[in-house]
Amino acid sequence: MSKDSQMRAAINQKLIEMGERERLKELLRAKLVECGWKDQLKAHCKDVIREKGLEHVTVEDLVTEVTPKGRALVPDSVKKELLQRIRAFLAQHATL
Amino acid sequence: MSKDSQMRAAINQKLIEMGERERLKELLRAKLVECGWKDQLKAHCKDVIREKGLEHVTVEDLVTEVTPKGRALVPDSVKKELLQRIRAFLAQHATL
Amino acid sequence: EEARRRQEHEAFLTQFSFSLCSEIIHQVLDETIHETAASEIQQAVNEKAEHVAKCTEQVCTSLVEETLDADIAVLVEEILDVELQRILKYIK
Repeated sequence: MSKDSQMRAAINQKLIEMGERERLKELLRAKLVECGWKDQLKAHCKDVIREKGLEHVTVEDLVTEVTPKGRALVPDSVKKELLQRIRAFLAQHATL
Repeated sequence: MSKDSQMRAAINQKLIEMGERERLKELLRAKLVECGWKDQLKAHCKDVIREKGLEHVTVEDLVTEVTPKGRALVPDSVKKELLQRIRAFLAQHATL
Repeated sequence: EEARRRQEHEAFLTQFSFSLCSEIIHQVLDETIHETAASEIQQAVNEKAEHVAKCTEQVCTSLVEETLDADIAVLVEEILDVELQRILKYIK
Protein backbone atom coordinates (compact mmCIF):
# COMPACT_ATOMS: atom_id res chain seq x y z
CA MET A 1 0.00 0.00 0.00
CA SER A 2 1.51 3.34 -1.00
CA LYS A 3 2.01 6.20 1.43
CA ASP A 4 -0.78 8.12 -0.30
CA SER A 5 -3.31 5.34 -0.12
CA GLN A 6 -2.45 4.70 3.54
CA MET A 7 -3.09 8.34 4.31
CA ARG A 8 -6.33 8.40 2.32
CA ALA A 9 -7.48 5.25 4.11
CA ALA A 10 -6.69 6.84 7.48
CA ILE A 11 -8.63 9.99 6.61
CA ASN A 12 -11.62 8.01 5.33
CA GLN A 13 -11.53 5.76 8.39
CA LYS A 14 -11.74 8.78 10.68
CA LEU A 15 -14.55 10.34 8.63
CA ILE A 16 -16.56 7.10 8.63
CA GLU A 17 -15.93 6.32 12.32
CA MET A 18 -17.45 9.57 13.43
CA GLY A 19 -20.28 9.62 10.90
CA GLU A 20 -18.78 12.68 9.23
CA ARG A 21 -18.57 11.06 5.79
CA GLU A 22 -22.35 10.63 5.68
CA ARG A 23 -22.90 14.16 6.99
CA LEU A 24 -20.60 15.51 4.26
CA LYS A 25 -22.55 13.66 1.59
CA GLU A 26 -25.78 15.08 2.95
CA LEU A 27 -24.30 18.56 2.99
CA LEU A 28 -23.19 18.11 -0.61
CA ARG A 29 -26.63 16.92 -1.67
CA ALA A 30 -28.26 19.90 0.01
CA LYS A 31 -25.82 22.28 -1.65
CA LEU A 32 -26.45 20.69 -5.06
CA VAL A 33 -30.17 21.23 -4.73
CA GLU A 34 -29.65 24.75 -3.43
CA CYS A 35 -27.39 25.78 -6.31
CA GLY A 36 -29.71 24.37 -8.98
CA TRP A 37 -27.43 21.51 -9.99
CA LYS A 38 -30.23 18.96 -9.80
CA ASP A 39 -32.53 21.00 -12.02
CA GLN A 40 -29.79 21.63 -14.58
CA LEU A 41 -28.96 17.94 -14.72
CA LYS A 42 -32.60 16.93 -15.07
CA ALA A 43 -32.94 19.32 -18.02
CA HIS A 44 -29.80 17.86 -19.55
CA CYS A 45 -31.16 14.32 -19.19
CA LYS A 46 -34.37 15.32 -20.89
CA ASP A 47 -32.40 16.91 -23.75
CA VAL A 48 -30.43 13.72 -24.28
CA ILE A 49 -33.60 11.60 -24.23
CA ARG A 50 -35.21 13.93 -26.74
CA GLU A 51 -32.18 13.83 -29.03
CA LYS A 52 -31.68 10.07 -28.98
CA GLY A 53 -35.27 8.97 -28.57
CA LEU A 54 -36.53 7.16 -25.50
CA GLU A 55 -36.46 3.78 -27.21
CA HIS A 56 -32.72 4.11 -27.82
CA VAL A 57 -31.70 5.05 -24.30
CA THR A 58 -30.90 2.73 -21.39
CA VAL A 59 -30.19 3.76 -17.81
CA GLU A 60 -26.49 2.93 -18.32
CA ASP A 61 -26.26 4.97 -21.54
CA LEU A 62 -27.85 7.97 -19.98
CA VAL A 63 -25.68 7.75 -16.87
CA THR A 64 -22.54 7.55 -19.04
CA GLU A 65 -23.79 10.43 -21.15
CA VAL A 66 -24.67 12.87 -18.38
CA THR A 67 -22.00 12.07 -15.78
CA PRO A 68 -19.25 14.31 -17.24
CA LYS A 69 -21.62 17.26 -17.33
CA GLY A 70 -22.93 16.38 -13.87
CA ARG A 71 -19.41 16.53 -12.50
CA ALA A 72 -18.55 19.71 -14.35
CA LEU A 73 -21.68 21.44 -13.11
CA VAL A 74 -20.72 21.18 -9.43
CA PRO A 75 -19.72 24.75 -8.47
CA ASP A 76 -16.15 25.22 -7.25
CA SER A 77 -17.49 27.01 -4.19
CA VAL A 78 -19.34 23.85 -3.15
CA LYS A 79 -16.23 21.69 -3.56
CA LYS A 80 -14.23 24.29 -1.67
CA GLU A 81 -16.69 24.38 1.19
CA LEU A 82 -16.61 20.61 1.45
CA LEU A 83 -12.82 20.58 1.48
CA GLN A 84 -12.72 23.24 4.19
CA ARG A 85 -15.11 21.22 6.27
CA ILE A 86 -12.98 18.06 5.92
CA ARG A 87 -9.85 20.03 6.85
CA ALA A 88 -11.54 21.52 9.89
CA PHE A 89 -12.78 18.09 10.95
CA LEU A 90 -9.33 16.54 10.63
CA ALA A 91 -7.71 19.41 12.48
CA GLN A 92 -10.10 18.84 15.33
CA HIS A 93 -10.32 15.06 15.44
CA ALA A 94 -7.40 13.35 13.81
CA THR A 95 -3.72 12.86 14.47
CA LEU A 96 -2.55 11.71 11.10
CA MET B 1 47.06 34.49 36.52
CA SER B 2 49.81 32.15 35.34
CA LYS B 3 52.00 33.01 32.39
CA ASP B 4 50.30 30.34 30.26
CA SER B 5 46.81 31.56 30.94
CA GLN B 6 47.89 35.13 30.29
CA MET B 7 49.28 34.05 26.95
CA ARG B 8 46.19 32.02 26.19
CA ALA B 9 43.96 35.01 26.93
CA ALA B 10 46.15 37.26 24.76
CA ILE B 11 46.06 34.87 21.81
CA ASN B 12 42.30 34.36 22.12
CA GLN B 13 41.88 38.10 22.16
CA LYS B 14 43.98 38.43 19.02
CA LEU B 15 42.08 35.62 17.27
CA ILE B 16 38.82 37.41 17.89
CA GLU B 17 40.12 40.91 17.13
CA MET B 18 41.60 39.84 13.82
CA GLY B 19 38.49 37.92 12.85
CA GLU B 20 40.52 34.74 12.59
CA ARG B 21 38.29 32.76 14.92
CA GLU B 22 35.27 33.44 12.69
CA ARG B 23 37.32 32.64 9.58
CA LEU B 24 38.39 29.33 11.10
CA LYS B 25 34.77 28.48 11.85
CA GLU B 26 33.76 29.44 8.31
CA LEU B 27 36.55 27.33 6.89
CA LEU B 28 35.40 24.35 8.92
CA ARG B 29 31.77 24.84 7.88
CA ALA B 30 32.77 25.00 4.23
CA LYS B 31 34.93 21.88 4.55
CA LEU B 32 32.10 19.98 6.22
CA VAL B 33 29.84 20.75 3.28
CA GLU B 34 32.56 20.01 0.74
CA CYS B 35 33.46 16.59 2.16
CA GLY B 36 29.82 15.47 2.26
CA TRP B 37 29.58 15.50 6.07
CA LYS B 38 26.56 17.80 6.02
CA ASP B 39 24.69 15.59 3.55
CA GLN B 40 25.47 12.54 5.66
CA LEU B 41 24.18 14.35 8.73
CA LYS B 42 20.97 15.36 6.94
CA ALA B 43 20.44 11.78 5.79
CA HIS B 44 21.00 10.51 9.32
CA CYS B 45 18.48 13.05 10.68
CA LYS B 46 15.93 11.89 8.10
CA ASP B 47 16.52 8.24 9.09
CA VAL B 48 15.98 8.99 12.78
CA ILE B 49 12.81 11.01 12.06
CA ARG B 50 11.51 8.16 9.90
CA GLU B 51 12.35 5.49 12.49
CA LYS B 52 10.92 7.30 15.51
CA GLY B 53 8.04 9.02 13.76
CA LEU B 54 7.84 12.79 13.40
CA GLU B 55 5.38 13.17 16.25
CA HIS B 56 7.80 11.52 18.68
CA VAL B 57 10.90 13.60 17.92
CA THR B 58 11.84 17.03 19.22
CA VAL B 59 14.80 19.04 17.97
CA GLU B 60 16.62 18.26 21.24
CA ASP B 61 15.99 14.50 20.87
CA LEU B 62 17.29 14.60 17.34
CA VAL B 63 20.40 16.55 18.34
CA THR B 64 21.16 14.03 21.11
CA GLU B 65 20.60 11.14 18.75
CA VAL B 66 22.73 12.34 15.84
CA THR B 67 25.57 14.10 17.67
CA PRO B 68 27.77 11.03 18.32
CA LYS B 69 27.62 9.98 14.68
CA GLY B 70 28.03 13.59 13.55
CA ARG B 71 31.24 13.91 15.55
CA ALA B 72 32.56 10.56 14.41
CA LEU B 73 31.93 11.37 10.77
CA VAL B 74 34.25 14.40 10.61
CA PRO B 75 37.16 13.31 8.41
CA ASP B 76 40.64 13.43 9.94
CA SER B 77 41.86 15.39 6.93
CA VAL B 78 39.46 18.23 7.82
CA LYS B 79 40.62 18.29 11.45
CA LYS B 80 44.22 18.23 10.26
CA GLU B 81 43.70 21.14 7.88
CA LEU B 82 42.12 23.22 10.63
CA LEU B 83 44.99 22.43 12.97
CA GLN B 84 47.54 23.42 10.31
CA ARG B 85 45.81 26.72 9.81
CA ILE B 86 45.73 27.41 13.56
CA ARG B 87 49.42 26.54 13.84
CA ALA B 88 50.28 28.85 10.95
CA PHE B 89 48.34 31.68 12.56
CA LEU B 90 50.00 31.14 15.91
CA ALA B 91 53.47 30.91 14.36
CA GLN B 92 52.86 34.28 12.81
CA HIS B 93 51.16 36.06 15.68
CA ALA B 94 52.06 34.37 18.95
CA THR B 95 55.66 35.43 19.21
CA LEU B 96 57.68 34.87 22.31
CA GLU C 1 67.90 29.66 29.06
CA GLU C 2 66.83 31.03 25.71
CA ALA C 3 66.62 27.52 24.24
CA ARG C 4 64.60 26.30 27.22
CA ARG C 5 62.16 29.23 26.90
CA ARG C 6 61.81 28.60 23.19
CA GLN C 7 61.12 24.92 23.82
CA GLU C 8 58.49 25.74 26.46
CA HIS C 9 56.85 28.22 24.09
CA GLU C 10 56.72 25.62 21.33
CA ALA C 11 55.15 23.10 23.69
CA PHE C 12 52.59 25.69 24.76
CA LEU C 13 51.70 26.53 21.17
CA THR C 14 51.30 22.87 20.29
CA GLN C 15 49.01 22.25 23.24
CA PHE C 16 47.11 25.50 22.58
CA SER C 17 46.65 24.64 18.90
CA PHE C 18 45.15 21.28 19.76
CA SER C 19 42.79 22.67 22.35
CA LEU C 20 41.71 25.56 20.11
CA CYS C 21 41.19 23.17 17.20
CA SER C 22 39.01 20.85 19.23
CA GLU C 23 37.12 23.79 20.76
CA ILE C 24 36.31 25.19 17.31
CA ILE C 25 35.32 21.77 15.98
CA HIS C 26 32.99 21.22 18.93
CA GLN C 27 31.44 24.63 18.62
CA VAL C 28 30.88 24.41 14.86
CA LEU C 29 29.58 20.85 15.05
CA ASP C 30 27.18 21.67 17.88
CA GLU C 31 25.83 24.69 16.01
CA THR C 32 25.59 22.88 12.68
CA ILE C 33 23.98 19.78 14.17
CA HIS C 34 21.40 21.89 15.96
CA GLU C 35 20.61 23.92 12.83
CA THR C 36 20.42 20.78 10.69
CA ALA C 37 18.19 18.92 13.16
CA ALA C 38 15.83 21.90 13.43
CA SER C 39 15.65 22.37 9.67
CA GLU C 40 15.15 18.64 8.99
CA ILE C 41 12.30 18.50 11.50
CA GLN C 42 10.76 21.61 9.97
CA GLN C 43 11.10 20.10 6.51
CA ALA C 44 9.49 16.86 7.67
CA VAL C 45 6.63 18.86 9.23
CA ASN C 46 6.13 20.78 5.96
CA GLU C 47 6.25 17.62 3.86
CA LYS C 48 3.73 15.94 6.11
CA ALA C 49 1.39 18.94 5.95
CA GLU C 50 1.63 18.91 2.14
CA HIS C 51 0.97 15.18 2.08
CA VAL C 52 -2.07 15.49 4.35
CA ALA C 53 -3.37 18.41 2.26
CA LYS C 54 -2.95 16.48 -0.99
CA CYS C 55 -4.64 13.35 0.37
CA THR C 56 -7.46 15.39 1.92
CA GLU C 57 -8.16 16.88 -1.50
CA GLN C 58 -8.17 13.41 -3.05
CA VAL C 59 -10.58 12.14 -0.38
CA CYS C 60 -12.81 15.14 -0.99
CA THR C 61 -12.79 14.56 -4.75
CA SER C 62 -13.64 10.89 -4.35
CA LEU C 63 -16.41 11.72 -1.88
CA VAL C 64 -17.92 14.16 -4.39
CA GLU C 65 -17.62 11.63 -7.22
CA GLU C 66 -19.14 8.85 -5.16
CA THR C 67 -22.08 11.03 -4.16
CA LEU C 68 -22.59 12.30 -7.71
CA ASP C 69 -22.40 8.81 -9.21
CA ALA C 70 -25.06 7.55 -6.82
CA ASP C 71 -27.29 10.60 -7.25
CA ILE C 72 -26.94 10.71 -11.03
CA ALA C 73 -27.93 7.05 -11.27
CA VAL C 74 -31.04 7.64 -9.14
CA LEU C 75 -31.93 10.79 -11.05
CA VAL C 76 -31.56 9.06 -14.43
CA GLU C 77 -33.71 6.16 -13.33
CA GLU C 78 -36.40 8.51 -12.06
CA ILE C 79 -36.41 10.57 -15.24
CA LEU C 80 -36.51 7.55 -17.53
CA ASP C 81 -39.31 6.12 -15.46
CA VAL C 82 -41.33 9.31 -15.68
CA GLU C 83 -40.71 9.55 -19.44
CA LEU C 84 -41.74 5.95 -19.90
CA GLN C 85 -44.93 6.45 -17.90
CA ARG C 86 -45.68 9.52 -19.96
CA ILE C 87 -45.30 7.61 -23.22
CA LEU C 88 -47.38 4.69 -21.95
CA LYS C 89 -50.10 7.08 -20.91
CA TYR C 90 -49.93 8.68 -24.34
CA ILE C 91 -50.18 5.31 -26.13
CA LYS C 92 -53.15 4.32 -24.01
